[in-house]
Amino acid sequence: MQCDNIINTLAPCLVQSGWNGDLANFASIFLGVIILATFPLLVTIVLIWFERKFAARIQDRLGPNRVGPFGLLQPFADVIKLLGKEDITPAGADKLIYNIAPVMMVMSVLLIWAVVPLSPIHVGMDLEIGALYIISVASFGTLSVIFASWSSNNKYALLGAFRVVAQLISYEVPLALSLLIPVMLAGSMSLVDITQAQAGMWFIFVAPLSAILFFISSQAETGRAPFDLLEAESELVAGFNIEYSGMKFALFFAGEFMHVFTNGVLMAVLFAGGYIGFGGLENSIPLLGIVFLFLKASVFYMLSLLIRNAIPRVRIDQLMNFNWKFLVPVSIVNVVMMAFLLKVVQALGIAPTPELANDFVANIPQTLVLFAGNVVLGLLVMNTVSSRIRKERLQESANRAIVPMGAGD
Amino acid sequence: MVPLWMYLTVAAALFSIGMYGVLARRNAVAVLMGIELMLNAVNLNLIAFWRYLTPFNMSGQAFAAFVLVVAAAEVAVGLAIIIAVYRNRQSVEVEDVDMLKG
Amino acid sequence: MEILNQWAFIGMFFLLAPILPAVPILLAAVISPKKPNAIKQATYECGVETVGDTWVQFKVQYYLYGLIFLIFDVEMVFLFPWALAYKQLDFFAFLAGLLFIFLLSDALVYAWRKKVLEWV
Amino acid sequence: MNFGEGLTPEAFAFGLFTILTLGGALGVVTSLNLVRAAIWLMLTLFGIAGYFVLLSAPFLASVQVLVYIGAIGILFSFAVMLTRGMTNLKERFNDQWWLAGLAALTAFVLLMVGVIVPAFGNSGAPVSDQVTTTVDLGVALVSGNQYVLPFEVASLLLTAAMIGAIVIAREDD
Repeated sequence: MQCDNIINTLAPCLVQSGWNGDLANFASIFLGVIILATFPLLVTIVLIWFERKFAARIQDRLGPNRVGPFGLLQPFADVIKLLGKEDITPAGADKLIYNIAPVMMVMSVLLIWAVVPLSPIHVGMDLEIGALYIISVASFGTLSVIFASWSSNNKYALLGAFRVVAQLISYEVPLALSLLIPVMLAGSMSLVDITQAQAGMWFIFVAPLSAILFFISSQAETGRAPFDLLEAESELVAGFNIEYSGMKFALFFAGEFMHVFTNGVLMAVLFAGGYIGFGGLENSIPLLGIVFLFLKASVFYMLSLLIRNAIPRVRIDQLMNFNWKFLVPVSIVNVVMMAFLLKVVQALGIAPTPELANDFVANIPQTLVLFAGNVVLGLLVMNTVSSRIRKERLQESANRAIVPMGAGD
Repeated sequence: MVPLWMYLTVAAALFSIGMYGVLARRNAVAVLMGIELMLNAVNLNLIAFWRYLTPFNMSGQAFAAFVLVVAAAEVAVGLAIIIAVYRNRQSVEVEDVDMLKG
Repeated sequence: MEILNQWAFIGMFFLLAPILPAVPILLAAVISPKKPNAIKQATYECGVETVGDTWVQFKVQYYLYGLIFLIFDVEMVFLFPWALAYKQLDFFAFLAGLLFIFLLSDALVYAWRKKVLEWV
Repeated sequence: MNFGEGLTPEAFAFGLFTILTLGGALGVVTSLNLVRAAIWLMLTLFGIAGYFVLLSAPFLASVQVLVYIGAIGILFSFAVMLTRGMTNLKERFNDQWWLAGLAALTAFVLLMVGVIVPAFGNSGAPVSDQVTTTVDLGVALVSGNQYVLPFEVASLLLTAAMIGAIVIAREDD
């Protein structure tokens, strides 16, 4: 049975067993939403354990190993502990908004899962505007930061929130700009179409620069190291969530963990072929599609864990400079270059014809041209940056030579 | 489907509320918010008419997009003016801003 | 209506997505002990009494970042349809898009030159 | 889907969005706390995005959320927090508030009588269920005989707005 979403599979079955058509439709939508929304939350519980273990091994520790086999039950123990924590609302807080903010944070990530194609037949909803939907719902996350800080009536919270919001909105620009490329290549904003368009060739080979840009800026969107100005413990006390405790604080963290993995999934869907495996296996056994998607997502997820644990936090001025003076200009040039090369490829007649779009060999010429363009641009950018840095270093050492001993630095 | 006049009524109500906000509020930021409401009422009208009368023509959506641009530009400059005025006058009340009177 | 059925799912998602994370909060509200006192609820300020209003005035820098972001965000409104239809368009579309992006990068260059992007 | 007498999901959604939109709008114009007003504004704009979905314009709905809630709402919050004393205004309205109310009411009545009441009886089914898509919008934006000029002018307007706003808002020189 060829179905394009969860609803279409369930509703007919219910009608057959004697349900009213509308009710069956409603029930299947309801069930679909519940399953799809609970799923990432459950995955998060495992991820928390995994991440702690991962970080511990990098730092030469054991990590959680007491509760259950390999400490697997640790997250559950944590949840039980958190449930027993007293819930403190600071005096002068705006109670309603104070309580809405953590919920909104989790919600902003959950909503993304509504459009992610898990396998050829398991899609929450194949929205026509999927790609735009993703960056739209991300703005709820930014909003929740403002809500949390403002409602908790605290100077540090507000100060931290201003920085975080500045960071989040800044990195949304290269994020959206690099999202343009898969849309352009697939000719569609639907995530299902974008996945299908990669049946011949993954976009990460066609547009490696956009993939890198997307990965970096989505890493910054989660607010994880090296971009964890959100919770720069040593500088801002704790940032926007300083007044939160117990379960509400945990929700902010759960939202963050979930966001990192969701970003891995998005990377897989947008650039690494999503549920597409090898030999069309995912079409005969749809559940394998989910496995493929999650394997690919885990690769990106582990990459971001590695980055988190290996790279120290940047300063806020470095953070902003890196975005506005590096990522944004590069992604603008990248969009222009990709658009130009696509037209060149079309003019040369080496673009795969629509019938052959899913064929690996037919995609090779186009991929070679675009990949070469990406490499050239990447080298150019790296060259410019390194020569600039060299100049700055020379200047610095020249300045240092003049300053008498002891007065420098 | 919900008939067209219901959308128009909502848009008219929204426009009037926004207009009241623009005329009656003291604070300049609140006035700007009123203007946003009015612009959105216009957008709602544009899209409603587009859907019901000319759905195969692009003009409705395109114009709504351009209204969006104008709204964004207006907010950017409007808020910048408010911040500048606040810096000079320590006030954002519309009635206090009468520097041009000399 | 195909499109409405699609969005019924999204609408339901919007209604239910807040409920799921709200469950642990409500559960915690029921289970957790409640012994509030003035010191516990005081605003966190390193043990010192809070001085003045919380809504202190902040730097205009933040607003400027927001401003540049707004402009680029609105730009997306046009670039997404452009990218969407790009493959079916002719070379003129590339030129139009190029001019569009060029005009906007002007603004970025201006901000750069004027040291707006400098964090102070 | 149909759950009862005339209450289609669409009508239900319409009602919900109406409450969001008009309730939010009333909140915007009456709030003494401008941060609250900004939040009301975002609710209103979210309601409008919902209408756009009902009117088969999902692209604009998405853009509405992206631009208004994601950017304009945040810019408003910034501006409110950048200027002191906006979180508890002393007075809601100026002295001519009743005049303003009269004007707004007149506008509403005029609109109703002049434009909307004549269309009351009209059950008003849309001309066609076939609607233009976002791809069409993309094509129209860069077609020489359609919107290519407004497309570029929009870019120019945004650039001008940004440069102007930077000049105005900067602290010195």
